[in-house]
Amino acid sequence: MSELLVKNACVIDPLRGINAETMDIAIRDGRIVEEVSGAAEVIDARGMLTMPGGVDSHTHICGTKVNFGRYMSPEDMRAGRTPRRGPMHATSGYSVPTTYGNSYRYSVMGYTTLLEGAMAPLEARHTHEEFIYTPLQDTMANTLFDGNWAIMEAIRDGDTKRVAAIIAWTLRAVKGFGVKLTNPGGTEAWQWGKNVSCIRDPVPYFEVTPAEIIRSIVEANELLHLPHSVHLHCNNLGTPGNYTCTLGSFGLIPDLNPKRQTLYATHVQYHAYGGSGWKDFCSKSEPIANFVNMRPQIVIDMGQVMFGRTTTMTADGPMEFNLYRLHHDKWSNHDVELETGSGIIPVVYRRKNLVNSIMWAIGLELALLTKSPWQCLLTTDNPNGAPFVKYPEIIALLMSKRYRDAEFATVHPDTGSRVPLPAIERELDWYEIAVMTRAGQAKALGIQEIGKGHLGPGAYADVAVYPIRIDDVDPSVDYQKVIEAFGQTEYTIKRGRVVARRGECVVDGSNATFWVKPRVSEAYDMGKDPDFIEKFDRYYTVRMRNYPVQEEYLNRNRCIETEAEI
Amino acid sequence: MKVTLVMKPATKSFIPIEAESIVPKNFLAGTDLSVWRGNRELRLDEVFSISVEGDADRVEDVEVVLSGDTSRLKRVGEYMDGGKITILGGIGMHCGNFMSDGTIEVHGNADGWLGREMAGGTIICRGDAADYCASGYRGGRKGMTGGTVEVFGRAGDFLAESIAAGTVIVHGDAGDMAGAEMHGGTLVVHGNCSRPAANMKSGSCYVFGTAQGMLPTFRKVGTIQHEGRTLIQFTGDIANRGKGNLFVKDYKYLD
Amino acid sequence: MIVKDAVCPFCGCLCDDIEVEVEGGRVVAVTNACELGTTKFMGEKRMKNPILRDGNQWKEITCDEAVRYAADMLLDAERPLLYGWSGTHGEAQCVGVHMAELVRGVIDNTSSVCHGPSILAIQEVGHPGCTLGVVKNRADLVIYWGSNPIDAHPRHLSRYTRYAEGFFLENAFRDRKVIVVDVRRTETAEIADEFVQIKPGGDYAVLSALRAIVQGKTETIPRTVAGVTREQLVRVANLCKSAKFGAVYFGLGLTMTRGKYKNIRNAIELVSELSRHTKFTISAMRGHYNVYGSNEVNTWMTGYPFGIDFSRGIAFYNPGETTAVDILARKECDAALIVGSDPAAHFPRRCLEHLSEIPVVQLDPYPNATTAFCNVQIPVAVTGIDAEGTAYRMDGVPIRTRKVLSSDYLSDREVLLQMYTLMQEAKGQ
Amino acid sequence: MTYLMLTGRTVNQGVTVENKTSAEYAAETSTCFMHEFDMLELGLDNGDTIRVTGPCGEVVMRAVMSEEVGMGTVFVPYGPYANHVVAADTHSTGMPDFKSHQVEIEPTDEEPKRVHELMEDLGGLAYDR
Repeated sequence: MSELLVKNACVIDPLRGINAETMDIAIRDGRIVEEVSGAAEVIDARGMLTMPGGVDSHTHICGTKVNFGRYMSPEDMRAGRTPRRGPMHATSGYSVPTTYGNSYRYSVMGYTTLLEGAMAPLEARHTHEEFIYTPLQDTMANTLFDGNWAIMEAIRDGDTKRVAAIIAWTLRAVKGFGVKLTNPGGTEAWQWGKNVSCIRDPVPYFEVTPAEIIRSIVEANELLHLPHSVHLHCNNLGTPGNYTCTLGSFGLIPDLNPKRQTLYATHVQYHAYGGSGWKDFCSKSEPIANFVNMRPQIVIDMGQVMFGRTTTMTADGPMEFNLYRLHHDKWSNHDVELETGSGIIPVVYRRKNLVNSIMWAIGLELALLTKSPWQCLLTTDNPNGAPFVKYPEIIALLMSKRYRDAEFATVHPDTGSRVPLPAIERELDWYEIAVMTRAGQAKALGIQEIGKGHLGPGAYADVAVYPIRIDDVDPSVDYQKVIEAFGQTEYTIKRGRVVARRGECVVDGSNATFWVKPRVSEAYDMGKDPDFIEKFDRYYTVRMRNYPVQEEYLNRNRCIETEAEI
Repeated sequence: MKVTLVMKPATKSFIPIEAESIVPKNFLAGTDLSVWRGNRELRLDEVFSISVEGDADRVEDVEVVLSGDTSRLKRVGEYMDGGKITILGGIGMHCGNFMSDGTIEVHGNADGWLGREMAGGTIICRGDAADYCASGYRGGRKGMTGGTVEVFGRAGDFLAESIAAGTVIVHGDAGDMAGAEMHGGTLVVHGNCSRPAANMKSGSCYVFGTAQGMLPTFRKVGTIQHEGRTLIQFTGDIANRGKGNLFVKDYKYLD
Repeated sequence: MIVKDAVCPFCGCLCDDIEVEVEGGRVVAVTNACELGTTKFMGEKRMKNPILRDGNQWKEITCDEAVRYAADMLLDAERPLLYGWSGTHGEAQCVGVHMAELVRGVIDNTSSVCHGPSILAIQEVGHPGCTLGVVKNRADLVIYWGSNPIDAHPRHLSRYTRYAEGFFLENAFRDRKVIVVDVRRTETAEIADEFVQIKPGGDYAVLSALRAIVQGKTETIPRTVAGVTREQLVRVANLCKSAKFGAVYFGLGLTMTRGKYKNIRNAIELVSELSRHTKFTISAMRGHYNVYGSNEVNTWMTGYPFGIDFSRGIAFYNPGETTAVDILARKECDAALIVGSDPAAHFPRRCLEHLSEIPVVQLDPYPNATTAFCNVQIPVAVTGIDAEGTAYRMDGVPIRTRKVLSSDYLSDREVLLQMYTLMQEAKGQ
Repeated sequence: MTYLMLTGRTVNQGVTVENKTSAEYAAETSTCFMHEFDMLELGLDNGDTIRVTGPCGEVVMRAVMSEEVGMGTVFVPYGPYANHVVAADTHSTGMPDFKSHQVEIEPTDEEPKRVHELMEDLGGLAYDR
């Protein structure tokens, strides 16, 4: 039995409605408990800001595409190299660090739970292998269904239950967590070098539209009672005027789940563009945020862009090719048979560039114009908008109008006429930041019930203690202190153990992977469906028996079983 | 101030020594520096006999002279920002990497990556320079961005790869793929070389000898007079939508 | 006993439809595999016990002694080289990386002498690729450039290209065109619809010419380029542009010839150019079993796919300097651990001369050419036969290999973990 | 006479590669495939032994006629024989010129060595003769 007591913590725990109360946190054997014995190890938090461990509900840290980003970028690897030191292994990389680099840097910032945003089912084993070497965070993987042949055929046949059955079989097989749609239909079209422009374009051959794919999979997701909602990367990312497509996609979504949203729309910054081309490119954050404000069934994340060098990577292959044609730097693409694809290019976001400046503003606007912090979560779509190490700066920008104005003065001079940002006075408070970086993310992922994202008794003892006393600091003025505090915890506690202390990781760690197993009736077990099996055998290049990810790839894991309605 | 470093005969002669600490600036604070042989850290005086004459307050007044068998000494002059390094013999890989100012003179031959990603200053090599002289780094877009490298002997393959600015002059022959991916700057080869300026985007490449294996994707423009020579002018590499200039005395396709 | 859906441990195709019949602890029959895979499954003549070179003879030692020897050798070295890795599974490769990091050595894999140049090219311009099934189901044009699958990847043609059925091809054999580009008229060239024979060393020029022609700049191109007529080049460019889905598979014909990675870079840039007109992909014909896996493992753990030097604690990468052939030829290492490869058969002689001068430990099931240079060899289970683990197919698809029989041999991972444990203890961790 | 030597994979090299002490592996990897006319010029019959001299050494192989190689080019399966003459220079890329080596070829009466003999010539000690 191991016990730990974090005393005199200034706790913000939004899922329990606790806002800056000084209290003690008792921990036994990795869980929060009511109280511990006198033998417990004691950490005196001395009034420091203490929150549940950070949760990132959309990041790219592990798997085929991320690793290819590393593989093709030795020039990125040169930045951020550290030697093996104590329990810490060597690390390399800035925008796409090694797995240890990701894990240590996230841990130092207080993050204990990460969702890999896009896993191709055929290559799931790779993601899980890298999870093992991401030791200081619990992990889960969104599984890509955007160009799944069997699902598109079922949709064409109008059989939503079959769609659900295929999702159930696949999630179980690949040990996935949630359902991800990246440019639905577009990734299949891209395997012919084509794309879909918005939700009403039919997918070549399959003759279903993105709208049909979204609708059907949203319904299937709820039939399966998955913890997380459908996680959507809308069509038409990154193009001027795409906000109408985004609003059209949002408009498809009914409110089907009382506990959480029905749609999680990711990196909406990239989908909130006005204008008819780059010349009149402008922000359309207002209509998007207004729409979200009226629709509790929708949660978005920012996809904030920060200036500097990074690497973009997404399953959205055609979008990456368009970016490549703009930048003409290196370009990688990886189409995955019968399922999806991905693309990668390095980019530099520059303050002197008008489009980049507008993008930077849009992300902030979405966070500031969305009334409820539970509906707009803080991300950069790491590393697409910026590496996650920029989160502290984003927090400070959201908390300080003064900081925003100071930064705004350095961006392209024409930005002001294209974005509403300068007129927005709102400054988020500590509680709202806690929602956007852990509580809201846990709720959106549907993992609060299994003990993530809060500090209630029974929860996982994942705690971040930041070296800042919120009564002493006015974030709108002392934004530099906010950046420093969120950049490096005093203590990061993961499953009851101190894993990071003032910038150093102190244990080797061992993560857990969360995955979902929906229980379906015999009739909907795709593993026994003759048509499914026959097509699998004919068109995949791996045998169906060799497809599922074995238990060996989950060293410590938690399977979330759901009772499906099929 | 003149710092003389005489390399002691080595026991494990084949393990290279990395000596990025040997830059003039560092000697302003003394000679208490270290170098690495493989994974072992050694004091500078374990590897060199050190003598210092005079003193200096500014890096411009520091000259470091290296002698002995320095042909396996790597990374000398890395990030050098002023002063002078004179190497009486040959020098190992990565001499003058990232250099921004000052002068390095190598009297013998230089091993690979001489002046890699150099941004300014001057490197003179009296002997031959091996592969990747004045080049970039793996995966990087920009190689050399400024300064001058002059080699009086021959140069190896991939000379001035990805050069973006600055000048590289080779008095002897150069190897294969000289000036590959060039997108700025000037490359001059007095002798022959093969497949010059492959995939070039911009910049100027001069070959006063014969361009062997001349690539088929350069468009002949005419002839020019250059420093008393008649050179044939090409533009390209059209495969890469390039608009660079390639001037050669003579050329031969692999037809 | 018959093991179904076993994974072939020979080449980068990782065919996973193999049936292996086992009787009395021996493989007696193999179905579906090519000749290369069948022979590998049925391999015999394993080394029985660890051996130690003692002057001019060999003596058998225990596994513990052998492991201790290896650990001490690596701990004592100033610049140990940990080389090979393609013949083993990812789980063992991970231990290898941790060992290299701990003793501050250089870790390199066999890609430095196969597709290392392809990786260098990808690092310059990226890689538009896809999984093998995408090609099988869609490609109406396949180009084998400097690769000879009939000899090196015998089932590539039947599983994915020439003879494979495809979802979007009505009659795959008729509707799919195959172009072969090579300096030799190989057997693969014989089954092509179009064979382009290039003069040795001419690939780069031909690729450049094709890029220009695809852009419509045919007039600049000389009448022949490296032995290929302009007419043929135009024909090939038109075939490419009119394809609905084109796939290039290139081999060591591009990586091992003059220009090395620049050839691949040019091929990738041709494909990127063609992507403006139609769908095109390009992929390397990875040869040695799990070589791609060792690139993947190295990349997520160190940031670089091969040739990683930890001498200074941090990972330094510079192929040509930190790669095995260069290090050995320049005598820049003072010990070598070889796992899952046979450098003595595949490296130039000068490298072997240095191997004979330094302590060498090898993990390999069989006596091989490198055995002659070993101070210690530890026989291990054959990955994919009596050991299981993860291997990455040439297109990046990770597959778990099946164990088809049991043996008393330890796996590479088990032996390496023992070494690593000793090394950690010695380092006080 | 000077030829361009290419090395590469063959099926026979592949099936014997895990059994390097076998006569079959030695036979396959010591085969030098040549154009008919080149063999005529050197007065070689199929299976005759030849001395191949490269930039860093020489080795005895057997000449075998092949329609796959052009005149002036010879092909040798990957292995210790070819590598006995291949130079270790990689042009600083990590990769030797396995497919672009100039070699001299002349007829000889000597027999090809066995693999372990080649290894012992370079300082190794054969384990399994």
